[in-house]
Amino acid sequence: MFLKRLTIPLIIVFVLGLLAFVQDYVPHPLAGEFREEMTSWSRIIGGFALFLGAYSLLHMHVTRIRRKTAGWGYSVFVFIGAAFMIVVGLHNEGLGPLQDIEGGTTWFDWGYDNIVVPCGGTIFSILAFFMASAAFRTFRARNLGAALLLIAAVIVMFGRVPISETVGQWVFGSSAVFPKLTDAIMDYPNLAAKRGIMLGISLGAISQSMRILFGIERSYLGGD
Amino acid sequence: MLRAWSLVAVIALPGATQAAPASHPVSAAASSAPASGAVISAPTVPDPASFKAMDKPSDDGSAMRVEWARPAREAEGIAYVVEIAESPNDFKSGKFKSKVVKPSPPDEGDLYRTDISPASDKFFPPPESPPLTAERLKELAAEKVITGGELARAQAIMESMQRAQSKPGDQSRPAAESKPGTQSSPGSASEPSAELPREDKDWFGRLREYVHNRDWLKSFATAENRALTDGQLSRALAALESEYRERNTAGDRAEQDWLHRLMAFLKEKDQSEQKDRIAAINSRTWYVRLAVMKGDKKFYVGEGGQPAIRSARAKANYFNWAKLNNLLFSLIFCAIVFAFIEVAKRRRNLFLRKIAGLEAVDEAIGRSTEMDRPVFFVHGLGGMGDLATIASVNILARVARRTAEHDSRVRVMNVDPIVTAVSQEVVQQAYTEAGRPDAYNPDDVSLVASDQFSYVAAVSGIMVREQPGAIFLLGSFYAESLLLAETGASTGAIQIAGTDAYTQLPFFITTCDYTLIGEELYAASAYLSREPRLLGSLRGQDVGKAFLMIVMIVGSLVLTVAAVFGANLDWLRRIFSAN
Amino acid sequence: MPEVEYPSGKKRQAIEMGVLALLAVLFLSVSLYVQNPFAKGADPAKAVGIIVAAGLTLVMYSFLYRDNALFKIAENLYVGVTLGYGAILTWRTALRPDVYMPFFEAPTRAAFMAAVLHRTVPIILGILLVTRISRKHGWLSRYAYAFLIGWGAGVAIPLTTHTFILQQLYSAIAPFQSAAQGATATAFSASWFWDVALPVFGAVLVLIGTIAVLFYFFFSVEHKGAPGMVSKLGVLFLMVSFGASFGYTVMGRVSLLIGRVQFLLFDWLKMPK
Amino acid sequence: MAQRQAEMRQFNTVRWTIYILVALVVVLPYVLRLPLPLKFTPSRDVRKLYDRMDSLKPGSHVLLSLDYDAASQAELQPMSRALLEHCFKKGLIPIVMTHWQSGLGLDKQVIDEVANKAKEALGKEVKSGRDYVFLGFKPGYSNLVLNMGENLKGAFDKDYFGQSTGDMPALQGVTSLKDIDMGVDLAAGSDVGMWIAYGSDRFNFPLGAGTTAVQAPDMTPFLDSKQLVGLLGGLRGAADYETLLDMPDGGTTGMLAQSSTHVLVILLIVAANARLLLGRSARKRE
Repeated sequence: MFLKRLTIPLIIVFVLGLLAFVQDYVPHPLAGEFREEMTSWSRIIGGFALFLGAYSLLHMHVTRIRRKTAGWGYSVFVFIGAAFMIVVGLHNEGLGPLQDIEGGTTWFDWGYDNIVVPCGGTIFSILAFFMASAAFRTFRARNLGAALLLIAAVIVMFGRVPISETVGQWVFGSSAVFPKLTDAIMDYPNLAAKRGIMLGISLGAISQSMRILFGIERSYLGGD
Repeated sequence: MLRAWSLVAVIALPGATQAAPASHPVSAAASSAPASGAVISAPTVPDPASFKAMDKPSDDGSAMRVEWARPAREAEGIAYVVEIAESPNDFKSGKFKSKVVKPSPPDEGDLYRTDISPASDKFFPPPESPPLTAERLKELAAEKVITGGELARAQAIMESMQRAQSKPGDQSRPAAESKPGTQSSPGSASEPSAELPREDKDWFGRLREYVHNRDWLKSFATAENRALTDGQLSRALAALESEYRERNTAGDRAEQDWLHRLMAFLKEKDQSEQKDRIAAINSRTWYVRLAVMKGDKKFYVGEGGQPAIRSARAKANYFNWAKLNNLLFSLIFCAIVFAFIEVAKRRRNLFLRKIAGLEAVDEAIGRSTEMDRPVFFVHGLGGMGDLATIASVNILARVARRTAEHDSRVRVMNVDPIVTAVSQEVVQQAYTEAGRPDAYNPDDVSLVASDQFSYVAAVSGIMVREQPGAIFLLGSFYAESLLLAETGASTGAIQIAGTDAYTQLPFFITTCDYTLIGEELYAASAYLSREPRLLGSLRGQDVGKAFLMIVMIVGSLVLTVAAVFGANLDWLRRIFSAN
Repeated sequence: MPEVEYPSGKKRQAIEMGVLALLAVLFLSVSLYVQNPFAKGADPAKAVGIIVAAGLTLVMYSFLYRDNALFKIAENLYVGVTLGYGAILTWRTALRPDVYMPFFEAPTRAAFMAAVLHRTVPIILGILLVTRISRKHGWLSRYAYAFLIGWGAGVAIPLTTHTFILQQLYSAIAPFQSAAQGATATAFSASWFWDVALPVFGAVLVLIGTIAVLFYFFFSVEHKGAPGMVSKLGVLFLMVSFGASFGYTVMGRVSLLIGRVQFLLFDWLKMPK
Repeated sequence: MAQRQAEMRQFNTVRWTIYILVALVVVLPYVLRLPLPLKFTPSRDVRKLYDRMDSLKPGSHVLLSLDYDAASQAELQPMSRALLEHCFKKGLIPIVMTHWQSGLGLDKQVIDEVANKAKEALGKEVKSGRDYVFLGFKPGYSNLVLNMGENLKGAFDKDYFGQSTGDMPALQGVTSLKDIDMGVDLAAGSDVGMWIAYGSDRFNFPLGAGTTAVQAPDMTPFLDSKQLVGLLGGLRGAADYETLLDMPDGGTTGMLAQSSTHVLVILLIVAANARLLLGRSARKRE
């Protein structure tokens, strides 16, 4: 069946991509209206993509429970959590799903404030512990490069904390020594490297977009 | 270019009295009686031949451009005044607006250029709704829209406002100074004065908004603008009144909700109509005159005894010339990459330098299969549109091919449903191409979590339980990179990492055996797969890098030397300015 | 944090259970004592909420000891609640205002027709996108991807050239002395060093560094001999900038830990600020 | 197997001692209430953003895009609190939105908090729709920004509370991003690059940024090319801004613990590598 083949999607990509490329150079109000229409379409489709993400995860946990794969017991909690939030969200303090509530904390907010925020915030902070243990165990100055990396890291870490100003005052008589050293590292070697990297990446991004436009790159459509 | 210096008949016209409403703040003070006593020597006036008006290039048709050359001896303390009117005879009747342009320092070139957008509120904006007046209040009372009591209260408030405004020293701002919105809201400039009790101020603001909304809704049921049927209009007016009278039974609230949705829809229509009104005004032919103002006398640039009048029409342009450098760079660079891809299709052995990390890929898979341990492949958090993820999917194809040949398992764990689907297809294809379709187990390529950190905990848990021999961390990573890399290091597996997320590279560099830095990840998929489109684009990108390097070296040296010797090569640098 | 395998699994299990029970009791008693949610005037929902939040925080930190059952429960609960939160908000912030309301709550026929004109195609494409779930009809989703990624790629080219190449190129070719603009200092004085000499020297260093780093990512020339030297210089610049990123990342993680400690001390244990 | 167990046990004791050390170093400054006067001067890039915000005249519109969630709350929430306080203090109108759905609850929290505080401190009623606008979240990311660039009220026809943005007094005179007087993006991910390319570079309004410390070094090229008018980097950036506003809050109180922990990590790195160097020279001597 012709519709199944890649030809039409690739034509859409090429035509729409070319229009999207050209409209940037056209100041005419028509180009602005075309851009407004296309971006609002993308926005609407984006809503369905969010739904897709949620569905695939639920599907994954359902299969995990159905197949009793390792740790399936814990997947039950995914449904408990999701069910709690969806029921509370739809019940919406008795106003039903279509009303928005202004001000006041509902059970829906309670779930967010007391489950999502603490868990989300804590997981990242565990990294501080891992970093300290890795600092002692794995961060080795194996070669010149790694040594430079660690030296720059120590200077920057010290310079960006207030204690460096008090130490600077005791040792060098001026509190600005370490912060100025850190600024020098950031403004010169760091700027040079980050600018070089950014130019390299951007050339890669442009050539990637071009390959997508001309259908050279089509893995995102799922090869058949 | 020797400017022809023609003896200009200097026409000293008494300052045109300003008939236009004094509402626009820029106009030079109307000059009163001719200057007292002291005769002001006539300043030199720009050459009429250089005085031109035209459509502003590269714009959306909202502005016209007026140009004139700097006169030979520009007098001190003068200012240029551009006057704009709808037709030549409007100048005589004084119906024009003006824009003052201060003289610029000599070294900024000798061509003055100013852009005028006729429909902007400094010149001829589309008509705004009239403010609330006493007669309007009486009409409303007659139509029973407001009660007698409300009429009296409103009049009392209006009088106290007049008294407050006429008090000396109270510089109440001119009425039309609020931003060009079509609706004057209670918070806008014509605010009742301070000492009115706050409660009266709020009440009067709500009344004014109520009246304004009524007229605004009615404007959609007139002959030429039929957006609302009579039934809808009366329903809307009823809802508006119920909201103004703050009646909130369930029925009222539903009606008021319907009203708000209606007003939102009409507001959108109103906005697009306003855009058309502005475009219509801008696209008319406008006439301009130029004068040099010294003190408060104007000396017009004249031709044959009369002030010179130029005319122009603002048109929407189809190409923004300021972006020419952007267009050329994009087209030429894309053409180069496209050409190299074609070349790479014919010459597969296009040279590509050795990438240390990749040499170890086969070695890692080999060692892992010797120890009879699975190979782990972690995509990171990127979606299918992410460059690093697409590159890592390409590398996954090769890794899966190798594990299939070594009769071993590759376990792919990721967080994005679409990447999971694509990876499943890629691994399945690799196993079938290696002639072992049965060895492919779909559950090996699975989506293990939905959220970044539950993903890390899941992957770390699986790593510790299944003790892999080789771990590939390729794709886009965020803060969880250290957790993965450290757990991997503790299981003793060979770790090869690669990401374009530069904030995570320090951790990969200090914990993994090999790290592909940024673009090397893209080069890796090209190096491995020898795929013409990747090889070609890498070579094309190298040409782009070479160009950037040359421009940077030559550009900064030349500009530095020029600056040392005082030559102004700013035009050279502006070639690369993005605007 | 590898799993600890001791021979006496059973005995160790018992110790862990005991310690866990003890900690749980300690946690509950401290929380109830400090927060006392049932006291008059106390808002029980908020107090219980803080206890649950503190409990989850401490359970999350148990990951430091090792990956354990309680952590898995908390992690999956977190995944589930985030999922439910996302689903409701996807409805409230995206599907309802963009799909449901324009059609079902259109105030007039004209509004309904405007919605049909501007929203039918994207909604159809959105539904096509969702077919990605099914194996059989998955190919339909290609049309939605073609639209999204086609438009995205087309828009990306001019914007990337503008923002990440031309803007950076414009500031990269600035004459070196412009780095010391407006610095008036007598030659060789201390302020001359900080305001004139260092910035100009820095500008030269930035140029050399940018070229070296760009050359490191040059793949058409074997990095041996002279090119090898330039590439090695590029690596050194890269390493210093990675060091800077490393230092800042440590700073970031420590701040997150401080944020959680502040929550535990001030909100849960109600320590005076 | 036994050798592996011993190695595992030794590895874990080192790991756990370091964890306890870190915990102590963070908690002690709070428990012991060290009165150490930690004077610190705000950094150059923070001052640039502060001065730019301070130069805006009352009634100007400031777009605040809070692109973060609970994971980066500790670093970025103090920044959004300080920026909102600065807006209300100077009578600016903040227009708050986010690209991160999972951060919506936090954004709502910080707005309510600062609005109530402003009501007490400045004595004037701070009302949604008049003194600030909370647009909330909408999918679309770069397309949403382009959409807002052409027609802000089209992209967000309703604010977070369901009020229509069409006739909001706070949005009077604002039809698109071109009418915005200043933008600030608080980003936990790589959203600043997107805001520059699709937002400020395209619809030319000045853009400042506040990032997690992890992202801060990547912003240097944008600061050098003036594409960013200023930058707050990590909790230190928030503390600097609070000092300039002289409203010490979460950022400032964190600085003591930040200092002590940094010193610990530095000592760990130096100790580990010193051991490595001694080990290597010892081996050289044999």
